[in-house]
Amino acid sequence: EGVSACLITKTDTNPFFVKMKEGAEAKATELGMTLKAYAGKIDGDHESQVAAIEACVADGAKGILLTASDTKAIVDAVKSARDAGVLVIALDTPLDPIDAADATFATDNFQAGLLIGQWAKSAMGDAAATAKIALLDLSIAQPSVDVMRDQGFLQGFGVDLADANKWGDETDPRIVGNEVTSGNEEGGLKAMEALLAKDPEINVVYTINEPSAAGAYEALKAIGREKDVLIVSVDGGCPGVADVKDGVIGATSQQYPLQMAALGVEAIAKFAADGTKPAPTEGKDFFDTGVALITDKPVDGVESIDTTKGAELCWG
Amino acid sequence: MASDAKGATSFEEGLKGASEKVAEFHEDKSALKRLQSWLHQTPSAVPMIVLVVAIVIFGLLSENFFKATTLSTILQQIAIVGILGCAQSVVVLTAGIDLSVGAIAVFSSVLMGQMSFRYGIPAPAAIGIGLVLGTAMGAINGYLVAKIKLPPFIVTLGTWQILLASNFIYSANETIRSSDIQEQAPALQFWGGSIQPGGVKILYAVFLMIALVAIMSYVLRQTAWGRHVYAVGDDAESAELAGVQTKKILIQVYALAGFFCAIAGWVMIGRFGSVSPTASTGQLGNIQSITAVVIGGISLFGGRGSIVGMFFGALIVGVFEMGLRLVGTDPQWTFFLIGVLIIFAVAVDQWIRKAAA
Amino acid sequence: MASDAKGATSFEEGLKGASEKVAEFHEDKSALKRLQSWLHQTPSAVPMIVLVVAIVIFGLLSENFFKATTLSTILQQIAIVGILGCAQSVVVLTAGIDLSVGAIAVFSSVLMGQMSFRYGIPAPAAIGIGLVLGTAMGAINGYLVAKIKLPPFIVTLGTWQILLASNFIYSANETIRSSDIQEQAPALQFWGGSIQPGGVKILYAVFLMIALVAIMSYVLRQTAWGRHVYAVGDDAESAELAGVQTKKILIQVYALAGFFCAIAGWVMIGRFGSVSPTASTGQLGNIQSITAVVIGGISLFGGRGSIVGMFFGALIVGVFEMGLRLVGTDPQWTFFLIGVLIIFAVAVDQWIRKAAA
Amino acid sequence: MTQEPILKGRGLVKRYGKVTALDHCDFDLYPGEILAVIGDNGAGKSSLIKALSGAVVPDEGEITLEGQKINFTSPIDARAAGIECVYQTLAMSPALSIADNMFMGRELRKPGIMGSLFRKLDKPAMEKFARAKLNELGLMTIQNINQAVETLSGGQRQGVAVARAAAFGSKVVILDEPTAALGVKESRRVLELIRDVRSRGIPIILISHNMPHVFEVADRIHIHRLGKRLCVIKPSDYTMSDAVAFMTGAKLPEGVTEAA
Amino acid sequence: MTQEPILKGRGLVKRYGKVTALDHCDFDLYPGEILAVIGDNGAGKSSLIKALSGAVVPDEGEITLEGQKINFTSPIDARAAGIECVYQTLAMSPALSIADNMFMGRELRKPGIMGSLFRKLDKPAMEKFARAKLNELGLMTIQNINQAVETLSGGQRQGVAVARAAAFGSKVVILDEPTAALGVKESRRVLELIRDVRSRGIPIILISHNMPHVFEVADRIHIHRLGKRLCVIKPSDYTMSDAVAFMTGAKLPEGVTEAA
Ligand SMILES: Nc1ncnc2c1ncn2[C@@H]1O[C@H](COP(=O)(O)OP(=O)(O)OP(=O)(O)O)[C@@H](O)[C@H]1O
Ligand SMILES: Nc1ncnc2c1ncn2[C@@H]1O[C@H](COP(=O)(O)OP(=O)(O)OP(=O)(O)O)[C@@H](O)[C@H]1O
Ligand SMILES: [Mg+2]
Ligand SMILES: [Mg+2]
Repeated sequence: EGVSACLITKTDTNPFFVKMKEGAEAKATELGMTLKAYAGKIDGDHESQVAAIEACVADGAKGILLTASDTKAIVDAVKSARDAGVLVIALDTPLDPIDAADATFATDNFQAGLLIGQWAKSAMGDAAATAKIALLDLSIAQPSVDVMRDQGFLQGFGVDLADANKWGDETDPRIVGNEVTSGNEEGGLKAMEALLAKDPEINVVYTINEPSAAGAYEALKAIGREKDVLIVSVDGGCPGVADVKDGVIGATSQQYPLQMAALGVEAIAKFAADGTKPAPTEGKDFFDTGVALITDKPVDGVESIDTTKGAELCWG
Repeated sequence: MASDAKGATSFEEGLKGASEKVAEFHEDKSALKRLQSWLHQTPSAVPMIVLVVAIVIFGLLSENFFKATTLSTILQQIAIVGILGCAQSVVVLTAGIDLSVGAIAVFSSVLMGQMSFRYGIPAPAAIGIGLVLGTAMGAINGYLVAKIKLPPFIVTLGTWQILLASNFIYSANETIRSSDIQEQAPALQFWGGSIQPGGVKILYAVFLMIALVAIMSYVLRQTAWGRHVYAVGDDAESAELAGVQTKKILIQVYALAGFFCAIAGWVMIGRFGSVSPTASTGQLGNIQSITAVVIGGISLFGGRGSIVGMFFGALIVGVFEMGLRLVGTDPQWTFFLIGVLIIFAVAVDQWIRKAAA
Repeated sequence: MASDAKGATSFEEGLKGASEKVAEFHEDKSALKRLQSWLHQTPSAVPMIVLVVAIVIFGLLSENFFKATTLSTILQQIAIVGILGCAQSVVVLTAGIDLSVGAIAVFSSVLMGQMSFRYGIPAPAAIGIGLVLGTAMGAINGYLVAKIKLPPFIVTLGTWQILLASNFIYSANETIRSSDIQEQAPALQFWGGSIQPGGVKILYAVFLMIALVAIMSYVLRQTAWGRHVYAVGDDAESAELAGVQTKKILIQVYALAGFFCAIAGWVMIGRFGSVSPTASTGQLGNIQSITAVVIGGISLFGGRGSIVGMFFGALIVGVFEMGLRLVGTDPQWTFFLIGVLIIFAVAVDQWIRKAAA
Repeated sequence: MTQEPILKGRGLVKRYGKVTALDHCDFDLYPGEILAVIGDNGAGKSSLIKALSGAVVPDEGEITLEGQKINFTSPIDARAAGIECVYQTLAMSPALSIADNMFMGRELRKPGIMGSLFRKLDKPAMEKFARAKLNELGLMTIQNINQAVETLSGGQRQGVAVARAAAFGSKVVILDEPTAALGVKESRRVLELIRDVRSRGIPIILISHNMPHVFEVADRIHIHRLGKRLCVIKPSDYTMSDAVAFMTGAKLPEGVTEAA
Repeated sequence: MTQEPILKGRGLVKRYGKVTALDHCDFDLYPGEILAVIGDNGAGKSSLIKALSGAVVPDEGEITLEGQKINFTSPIDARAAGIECVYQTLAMSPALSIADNMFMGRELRKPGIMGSLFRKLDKPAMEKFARAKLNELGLMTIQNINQAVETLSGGQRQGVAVARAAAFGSKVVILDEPTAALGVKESRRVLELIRDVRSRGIPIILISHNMPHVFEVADRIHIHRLGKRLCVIKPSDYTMSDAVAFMTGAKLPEGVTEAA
């Protein structure tokens, strides 16, 4: 009988997590394991995740791969799973404290934001000092990815963050406003329309992910300004990379969910076989699966890869 | 005839020469009274007053609000909710509720997209299939409500989950990109087209919404079918006793709602450019449309209210959202204030009605 | 007396010696008939039957299902929904609806947490403050519904948004860690404690939920206040004419609902260990509790149903969710199947009722 | 009475949980007659006519219309078969107007393309008709023909229901206590209306507690007691006192023994 | 009539949109009397008693109870002041049982700690009382005292409402067409009940379309026409024919000229 493992994602509608699940399933089949997948119902839903952890324990799973919706609140449930002898690996999002999980395979979301912020600043040159920035965030609940990407971007762009654990409290006059998008095209479009009504001169748009970037682009196109506005985003999904190639998005930070998932599944297999737990990357307290800036307009001082390379690495 | 019968009704002789005069009373003709009586007879005008007041206030608060482009943006932002609101209105008038409207809309748009992109069906045919399937989804709701007699809330809660899940499973969470649609199946984006009188862009979708509201308003007031919809919602048992085919009406109503949702799905493609299974309408379309319906003065207990009221309800929400965004900054505060304003709008509405009664 | 009066009622002489016998009919005493008549009089037993069938089926499908720990896990997973369901039940019985239950619960839990951590108030006092504030939030709903006569849907939609936004703003989106609470304010986690008879962990929260259901069941059936709640939901106007203080009852009902929500907020801290403003109960608590209420057979039109039915409704959903998780369906398929099962459960319920009528 | 009954019921049973509303009840209505049904409150009169008009489905027993066995499952079936009924609860949609209610299910459409293609209702025609029918009943106090039915007085509401049934006369007309809430003048008009309908050859079932009215218009009187037909009498053979005595159980009609 | 009226209305006006239900109407009820109110359907009788009992607030005019000006805003106020009313619509909660409805707002609690602390209702006592009251009215056909009111026959339902008002007798009892749906036997019992209540010294307002009943029990008759009091007569001074003629406008009483 094969080893049984669980994958618990934040939601299962975001393509990012869909791909993560596909990667994990592929690896599990390869290793002859059974994998059961669970997800929160909405962004920020940690209660369903607690229920999923409980179900996995009841079901006798050997290990759990978890992308936590609320990095602090989930800690108790993780602890009781670990007490029951289950290996818990945090994927994508580190828990708080990070050692609440047995191991962490993650991207640094702040870093992802930082890269696009730096890129946007350099790409604009002097105009950056008088830029008009629109920030398209995820939800008013401000889950940690949402905050880290947004604050990373602002840091990279050279904006004072005020409280780094919260978006929306910045006082920099260049910021036109924050709007929430739910991370999809519809939300991106509506949010962009509202911000444009507020100030039609916006020329930099940060977006939480590529679908919301595509929505924002439609709004800009509708008023004929799609050419003179810089849109940056995070994720690196295949449609997103194609959008970078087409000039819809200026630059995006690519993550590697398939790799995270595959590594996670392997670690569980190993743990089931001989009880060894995975080790973190040297010098960090987690295993960094890396993030890369993708753009066809590289700037000095910010490392990047082009869309051809990005398309090879993209995840969906 | 029995002996006591005669005496029993003899007092009715007093009826001879009974007055045939119809009561007539002095009618008050002051301007205020006339306004009151007009409001009393035209309840959909009440949300309109709230709307006008809101527009004026926001116009004073933000200089950007009173621009033609802002106003046209508001209209285009409510186009989808307005169409879903038409669907929701007919259902609510029958004392039902449809939680699945958003899911039907999103799933229909995905079906239209996948029909042309996955199977290469020409866009107009794909749209037709999408509309038919959307109608079918609505009809299933109707069947469960009318024939199996399940509560509409539960039926549509169930189909909401079912359709949304089907939507994600069927689409494999894949978005069809705007540029691809533009190249290969531009008919899908039809409603995103616009006319631009004096540089102000007005989407076809906006005209469609207004046309649907007008048509449904006519159908509900001026046709037998419309009166039957009201009768079913008012008191289904009485309607049945009075000879209304309540089951048939219910199935038709839910099917029609499904059809409108499918249209909304088509409009979504035009409006957003792309076809996305994760569109928030799938999750929030029901609450948004119910909000428009209730602010517009349609009773959730059925049988009372007008679809024109729903239209103003949707507009009120649209104006508040846009106005608050222009005035304020933080989305959390915007969210807070929208809550306050919704309650306030309905309170004012109630107050005017009371004053008019 | 007028001359024609006598003849008019003379036929009433026939009344002399009218039978005083009370009609009695043969009663069928077969076992089936008796089961039917029992079901007819105990409608809350119907969801119970559905529940038992569901448990048996999942027991056959998954070997892990029939373990004591699995069953106790299900109970602990529905504890919060069950308590919110008590709140929702009383509101729905008055023909209202409370969309703000989840928001009140989350905000109350945040208030309790912040009272002790931000202002250093001792935990028991902080809990007390949270309970009072939660009750006050409910009372505001009640005031708007009863006094300003706004539709409950709109009022609670508004307060839902307002409270959720307040919750995020006030808490600055910060989660309070479990370990901190354990050290500094363990009273907050009280309901997370458990007894472990034979190694099976049963949370205090589960007992609390059962106790609340039992108390409310008693109150609704056996006290005058409970009968008034039903009367208000059945026909508010008649109840008013018959001498029920409908406004007072409505305000009390919403305030009580707020109180239960605040309790649910406290229980959430025990259950999850931490205090998290982003808890999805804030967003989903209303739909979940309404689902439990409706599956449990309480009519959304008010005045009909029992709170015990709600408890079984919550259990049915809990069993389905856990069962499907154990069977290992993919999350989207789980949503899909839960949708199907919800409809199916209510259809079976309806069918049994019909057979029993 | 060599004629066949137009509407016949045999052994009808209807139980509601513990309550037995109809207990093997028989029923006959002959062509062209006015049949009154009298009985104590709760005797099962309304249940009987509901069974005959398809509003409830009896648990046992059979109903024949013109010799054909029928199985109505809804009042619409009964209506289609020509049975028009005023229920005790009136069956009105409270929020709709008088005209809407009168024409429910048989609305008039505008002539020409507006009616045939756009299916537009002919509201003025319907309102005119409604007003005329109400005036016929002497309900002159209705001030606004567009009033919602829920805002009418108790008697006005009943008048609208009676006018509806009489106006759309068909094979059988059933009236369940049509004058209960009506005034002296309006009741008189209803009795005239009933005679009118019969003169059109349509038989009528009239349920009423008003003995003088019953004895004045009925051809035969069906006395209902404890869920069954106790007997049928002719008003010319008995006095009102007798009828009252039979229906309340003070006396037994000849040849009938009451079951235990 | 040198006594002061116990309940007095002056210049009462109530408008509903276009409809004027009460048009400067006056009203007097004297201690210990049975006052009948008669009038055409829609004349405004129900509106009048609703205004007197706080169920609607009149637009103009004033009401005094025992000489004190009163301003009822809800029927609960009226009840607290001792006015008990059976409305034409009966004001019952359909899904609740007979006993629940009869005791609505004045429930009996168990004796001892169960009642005082746990506020437990004394259901057996309430059911027993309800059954006794219904038997008094001759409503013997009620088979199940726990039946929901919505499952009762029309007459049974009315009986419950009347029993409720009479049982909790207070300063004034108002009955709006209490016998409309009742059978012969049950109506007779209600008339007896009315006399009973009066003999307890409580004055009664009785609205009815049944002239024989009115003339049998009433001390004075208030004739209502087109939203106003047309006149007040004594049953011993006029015949029923006269009363009918007055209320339908066939004749005018002496000394009264009808307004245009
Ligand atoms: N839906 C129902 N559920 C339970 N019992 C019912 C239902 N409908 C009627 N009954 C009972 O059946 C019996 C007969 O009722 P029905 O309405 O036929 O009486 P009726 O002869 O019309 O009386 P009335 O003259 O008062 O109208 C009554 O005892 C009543 O309580
Ligand atoms: N809520 C309302 N809205 C509009 N009109 C109303 C309302 N209530 C009553 N009316 C109208 O007021 C008038 C008087 O009604 P009311 O019920 O007082 O008559 P009534 O004398 O009791 O008649 P009945 O003998 O038929 O019961 C009627 O013309 C009625 O249509
Ligand atoms: Mg009856
Ligand atoms: Mg009246």
